Amino acid sequence: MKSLEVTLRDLREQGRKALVPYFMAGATPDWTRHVEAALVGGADAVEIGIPFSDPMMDGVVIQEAALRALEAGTTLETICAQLSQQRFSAPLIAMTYYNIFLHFGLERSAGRLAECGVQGAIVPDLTLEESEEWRRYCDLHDIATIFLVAPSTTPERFARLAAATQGFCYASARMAVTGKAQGGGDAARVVEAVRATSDVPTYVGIGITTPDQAREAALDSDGVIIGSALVQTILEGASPEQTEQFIRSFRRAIDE
Amino acid sequence: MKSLEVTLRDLREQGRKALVPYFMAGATPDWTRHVEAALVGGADAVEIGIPFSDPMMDGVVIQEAALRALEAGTTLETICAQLSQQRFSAPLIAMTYYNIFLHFGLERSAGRLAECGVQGAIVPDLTLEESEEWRRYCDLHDIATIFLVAPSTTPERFARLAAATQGFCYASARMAVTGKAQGGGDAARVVEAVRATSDVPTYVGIGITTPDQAREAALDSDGVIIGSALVQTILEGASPEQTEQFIRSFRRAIDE
Amino acid sequence: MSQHRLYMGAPSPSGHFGDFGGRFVPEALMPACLELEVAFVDAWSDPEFVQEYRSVLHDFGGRPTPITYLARLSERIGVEVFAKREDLAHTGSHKINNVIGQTLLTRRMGKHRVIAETGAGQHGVATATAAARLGLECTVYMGELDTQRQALNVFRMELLGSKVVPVTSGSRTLKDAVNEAMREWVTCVEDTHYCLGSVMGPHPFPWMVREFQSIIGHEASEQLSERGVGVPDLVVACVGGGSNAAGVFAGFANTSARLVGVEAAGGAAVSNGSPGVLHGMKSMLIQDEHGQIEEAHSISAGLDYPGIGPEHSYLAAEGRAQYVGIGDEDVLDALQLLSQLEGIIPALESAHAVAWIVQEAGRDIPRGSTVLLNLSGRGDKDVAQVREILRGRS
Amino acid sequence: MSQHRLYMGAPSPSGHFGDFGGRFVPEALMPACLELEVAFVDAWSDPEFVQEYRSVLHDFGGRPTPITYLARLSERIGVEVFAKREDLAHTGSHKINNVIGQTLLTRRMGKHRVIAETGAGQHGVATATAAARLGLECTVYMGELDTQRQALNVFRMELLGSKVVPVTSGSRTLKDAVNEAMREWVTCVEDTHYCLGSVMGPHPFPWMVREFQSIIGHEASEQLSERGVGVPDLVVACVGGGSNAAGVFAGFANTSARLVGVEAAGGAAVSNGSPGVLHGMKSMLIQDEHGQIEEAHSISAGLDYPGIGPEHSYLAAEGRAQYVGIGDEDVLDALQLLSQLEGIIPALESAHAVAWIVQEAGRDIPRGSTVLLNLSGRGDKDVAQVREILRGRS
Ligand SMILES: Cc1ncc(COP(=O)(O)O)c(C=O)c1O
Ligand SMILES: Cc1ncc(COP(=O)(O)O)c(C=O)c1O
Repeated sequence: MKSLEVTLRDLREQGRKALVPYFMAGATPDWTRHVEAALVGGADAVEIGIPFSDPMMDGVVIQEAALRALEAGTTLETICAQLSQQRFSAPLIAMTYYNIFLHFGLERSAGRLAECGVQGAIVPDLTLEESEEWRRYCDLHDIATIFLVAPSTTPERFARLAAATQGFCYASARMAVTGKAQGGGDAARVVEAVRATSDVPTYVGIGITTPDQAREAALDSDGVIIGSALVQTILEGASPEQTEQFIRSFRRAIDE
Repeated sequence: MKSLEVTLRDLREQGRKALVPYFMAGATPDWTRHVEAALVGGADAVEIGIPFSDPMMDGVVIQEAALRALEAGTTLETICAQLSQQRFSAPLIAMTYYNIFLHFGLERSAGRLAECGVQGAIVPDLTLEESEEWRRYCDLHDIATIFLVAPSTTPERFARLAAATQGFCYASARMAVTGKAQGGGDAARVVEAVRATSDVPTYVGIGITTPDQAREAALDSDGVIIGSALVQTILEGASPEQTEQFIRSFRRAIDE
Repeated sequence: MSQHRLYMGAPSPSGHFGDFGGRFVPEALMPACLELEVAFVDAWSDPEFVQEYRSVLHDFGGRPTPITYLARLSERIGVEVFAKREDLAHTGSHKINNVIGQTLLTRRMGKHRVIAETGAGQHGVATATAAARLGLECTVYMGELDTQRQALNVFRMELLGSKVVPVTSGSRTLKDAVNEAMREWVTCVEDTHYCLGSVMGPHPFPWMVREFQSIIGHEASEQLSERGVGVPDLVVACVGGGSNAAGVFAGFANTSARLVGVEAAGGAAVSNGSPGVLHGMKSMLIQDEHGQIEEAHSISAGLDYPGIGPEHSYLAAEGRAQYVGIGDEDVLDALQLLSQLEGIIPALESAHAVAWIVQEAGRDIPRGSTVLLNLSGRGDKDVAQVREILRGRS
Repeated sequence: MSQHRLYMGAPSPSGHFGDFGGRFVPEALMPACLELEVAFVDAWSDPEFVQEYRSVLHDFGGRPTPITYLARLSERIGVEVFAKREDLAHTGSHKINNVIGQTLLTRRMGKHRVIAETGAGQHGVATATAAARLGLECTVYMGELDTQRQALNVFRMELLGSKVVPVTSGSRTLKDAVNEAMREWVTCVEDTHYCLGSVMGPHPFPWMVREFQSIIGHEASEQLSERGVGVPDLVVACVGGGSNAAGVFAGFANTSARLVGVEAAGGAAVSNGSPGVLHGMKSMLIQDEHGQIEEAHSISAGLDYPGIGPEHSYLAAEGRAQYVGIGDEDVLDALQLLSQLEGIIPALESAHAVAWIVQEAGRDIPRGSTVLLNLSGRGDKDVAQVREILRGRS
C-alpha cells in the first residue's frame, strides 16, 4: 500500500473527513505560500495542478489559472524545483494531463515528483486501460495513482477502478468538468457505488463551491476536494491569509 | 418600287452621292430643328431613330441618346406627332428595333409612319426571315424596308438581302455596332458583294466618323450614313447651326 | 390527360415554337446563328459528340445528380416531394450542363474563344469553368451593378482564367449584359462563340440549350422509374430564362405530369408580360405600354430577367405548362424551411419552386401527390445576402 | 513493393494502431466511448445499416463522386493525374461521408442530439446538414476567432437549424473547440453523441471515421479499375486530422501504391511533431519542449490542427505512408493553377495535395506516373480569403 493511502486511511480511522484543496502551480508567484496557508487552515492533503495547454477536464476557472501559469513560464521542472525548497506538513498530489508526464518521460516524471515530496498523481485523461506503464513507474517511486469515477461509470468499471485506485478514489459529484456548481449532484450515489466494491477512501470533488456543499458531500464520503471555488479567489487576488480563512471555513463545515 | 427608292435612284442618276444622317428623336427637345438643319446642310434623307430600351445593334453614343430620349418621355406616338407638324424637304427613314413596332401594332406602325411622311424603315434586329408580315404592311403604306448586309454576310444571303431591300441596301462597313471608328473597314468589299447581285443603291454606314472616311466610303458606294459621330455632337450640346455645319463638312467631302 | 400533340421536339426550321422563338438579330450575326445551327444539328446527331458530352458531364460535371426524397418536408406538407439535385452538379447548379455542351461545340466549330453574359455570376462561373477545362479563352459580360454585388463571383471567374467586363449601359444588370455580349459578338463572331446561358436568344439557342439541359429530365425520369415512383403528378421548376425548367420538363413533356414553372413575382414574364421581341427571340416579356423592356425585380439574381425562353411561352400558350409567380418573402421562408427540414440550402432561385409547392400543397397540389422538384442550384452563393436580409429584420 | 503486413484493418481491441491511438479521456466519457464502440461494431456489421448509410450517401450525399482525369494539368507536369472529386459531395467536401455515418449511428443509439467541433466550419456545416435531415438537435462548438473569420459558415449552420457556440478559451480556434466539445459532452453524454470531424479522438473515433470515409478509396479503386488505370503509382491527399487521406488510403493500403499525406508546413504533425496525447488519442503532435500543444499555422483553416489521426502516425512509423509539408505560397499557386487549367477551384486544404504533386512531378514522382489526387473539397469557401491575399500582393 502506498504511503499516501496509509496516511489517508489513518485519517479516516481517526474519524476525520479529509479536506483536499487544489492549487494551480505557478498561477500566482506566491502559490506555494497558498499551499502552506491551506495546510495551516486545515487541509489534509493538497493537489498541485501542473498546467497544460489543453485541459480537457477543466472548466473556465482552472483553464484561466493554467493559462496564467503557462504565461509565467511554469513547467513541471520549475514546479518541482519550487516544491523541493520546502517540506510540507501533508501529502502533495500532482494533478495534470498525461501529455505532461509523457513528454517529460514517465519514469523521470514519477522519480522527479517523488523527489520533491509528491505522493500521488491524478491524471484525468489517463484511463485505467492506458495506465499500466505509468502505474509501473509510480509503483517504483511510491506514488499513488488516483482514479476518478463518475455518475456515468458502469458497475463493472466501478469495481475495476475502485480496485485500481490508490490513496483514494476520486468520485465526481456530477457529469461536468471542474468548475463551480450548485447542489450535491450525484455524489451520494457515486460514493455508494464505490463502497459497494471497495473500502478505499472515497473523496467527492467537481463543483464543490460552498462550505455547505462540502458538509453535505462529507456526510456521505471520506473527504472532499475543493478546486475552482478556491482557485477563483486566488485568481481574484486573495492573499495566503485569505486562503487560510477560506480553507478554515470548509474545515469547520465538514467537521460539524 | 417604293417612293423612297425612286428618289434615291434618281439621286444616283444625277451623280450625287447620298448623305444620310441619323438623329435620335427626342434626345434633345429641339431634335426636329437639327433634322431641318441637316437638310439645309445638304442631307439627302434622314434616319429618325426611335428610342428602344435595349438597342442591341448600337454602341454607347446611340445608347446614351436613346436613354435621354426615353427619360424625356419619347414614344413612337410623340415622335409621329412632332413629325406631323411639318413637312421635310427630303425623305425620312425610321430606324428602331422590332419590339417598338410589334408593340404599337405592325399595321398601325406602318400606317402611322406613312401619315407623318416617313418613307422607309430600318429595323436592325428584324431578319429577312422574320420580316414577311412587317413588309406586307409596309407595302400597303409605301414604306421601304431597308436591310443591312455585313462583312460576315454569305454570298447567298447577299443575293437575297439585296433583292429584298427597298430604297437602298445598308452596307455595314465593319463587324461592329454603331459607334465611332477609324478607317474604312470592309466597306468596299461589302458594297462590291451587293453590286455583284443587284443594282439597288448601296450606302455605307457603321463607324463613319470623319469627312475623310465619308469621302472614301462614297467613292466605292452610292452614299454614306453618319450616325454616332453626329449624335455625339448633339448630345454634347451642338446647336442646329452647328449640325448644319457638321453636315456641310461631310457634304463637301463626298462631293469632291 | 390525353394528348395528341408531342411537346418539346425540335422547333420549326426557322426556329419557332408556335408563335414564339425565331431569330431577331443583326444581319452580322445571322451567319453565326446559321453556322451554329448546322454545327449543333451535326454534333447532336453524332454519337461520338453525344458520348463526349455525356462523359464530360459524368467525369467532370458530377452527373448523374441524385434524386433525394425529401422525407421530412413531405411529411410536413402531405405531398411526396422528390428533389432532383442539380445543386450537386459542378459549380453548384444545372448551368454546367449547358456550358459543357456549348464549349465542346465551340471546339468542334474550330473556335477558340467564348463570350458569355452573366447576372449574379452563376452562368459566368460555369462558362469560365468549362472554358478553363478546354483551354478556351473566355470573356464574361456582367452588369456593373452585378459586378459590385457579386464581387466574389467576379473573382472566381478571374481565378478560372476568364476576363470579366463590367457593363455600364442601361440598368447595368443581366438584361444589359446580354445586350453587350451580343454587341461584342458582332465584333468577334469569326473566332468566338457566344455561350448563352439559358433557353433564350435567337434560334438555335433556345432549342440547343434545352437539349443540353434535357439530361436533367431524362435522368430524373429514369431515376423515378427505378425507384418505382414512375411518372410524378407534378414537375416543378423555377424559371428565369427557363433552362432548368426546360431541362426537367423535357423528360416529362409527353407524360401525364403537370408541368409548373415558378417565376419571380417581380419578373413573371408569362403571368404579367406580353409577347415581344428581345435578345433575338420572340417571347413573353415584361414591358411597358410602349414596348420598352422593364427591369425585373427579384431577390434572386438568376430570375431577375424580364423575359422567358420562347418554348415556355409556347407551352404556356398551349396550356401544356403552367407558370406561376412567387414573391420574395415566401422564397425566404422556403429557403429556411428546406434548410432546416432537409439539410439542403437551396439557391434563392430554386427556393421559388419550393415555396410554390409548400404554398399549394393540399390546395392546387392534392394531398398525396408525387412532385418532382428541380432543385436547380445550391444556396451557398446566396447566404451572405440572405443573412443581411434576415438580420435587417430582427 | 512486397508486403507482409495488412494495413488499415481494425485497430487492437483497445483501439491502438501500433503505438498510437487508444483512449485518453475523462472517466465520465469512457462509458460513452465503449457504448459507441459496441454500437459502431454492431451497426457496421449489420447489412441493413450499411445499406442505409450507402443509400443516404447516394441519394442525398451525391455519391459516387466521379474521378476526373486532369488532362491539362497532366500534360503540363508530365504525370497522369486523376482527381477523386469529393468537392462534388453535398456540402462541398468529404466531410459528409462521416457525418452521415455518425448521425445514422446516433439515431440507432437512441440519442436525439449531436454536438460537434468545427474549425473553419466545414465539419460544422456538414454535421448541421446531416442533423437537419434526421431531425436531430445539433450544437456546434467553434473557436470565437473562427466564428468571426467564418461568419457565413456560422450563418449556414444556423440556417440549418443548429446552434453555434463560440469557444472563448485558449487560442479560440479548432483545437479549443475540440476541448470545449469534449467538456460539453461530459455534461450531456446520456442523450448526445459527439460527432467528431476527423480520424482523431479516442477509440473508436479514428477507426469509425476512417471506415465511414473509406468509401472514398473503395469507390476510387473501383473507378480506376473500370477505366483501365488499375492501381495508381501514388495516392496523394491533404492531411488535417487526416480523414480524407485515411478514406482514400483505405482503398489502396494493401496495394503497391505509394501513399502520401500532405500536411500544412505550419502544422506538420508527422514531420515536425513528436508523440503525445491530446484530444483523447496518442499520436504525433506539434508541441513544445514541455509537452504544451502549439498552435498550428496554415492558410487553410482545415489543416490548422496541431495533431494528426493516430493511424497516420502509425502508417508513418511503419513507413507505409509518407507525410510531407507544403507552405502557404505553394498552396496559393496550386489553387490558381488547378482553377485555370482544369476549371476546378479546389479548397485550400486540397490545394496542398495539388501543390505537392506539381512540385514533385518529374522529381519524387517519376515522369509518366499515375497519381490519384484526393480533391477533398471545393474552394468556394476560400475565395474571399484568397482574393484578399492576392489583392494584398498586387
Ligand atoms: C440556381 C439557378 N437556378 C435557376 C436559374 C435561372 O435560370 P434558368 O431559368 O435558365 O434555369 C439560375 C440562373 O442563374 C440559377 O443560378
Ligand atoms: C476540404 C477539406 N479538406 C481537408 C480537410 C482536413 O480534414 P481531414 O484531414 O480530416 O480530411 C478539411 C477540414 O475541414 C476540409 O474542409
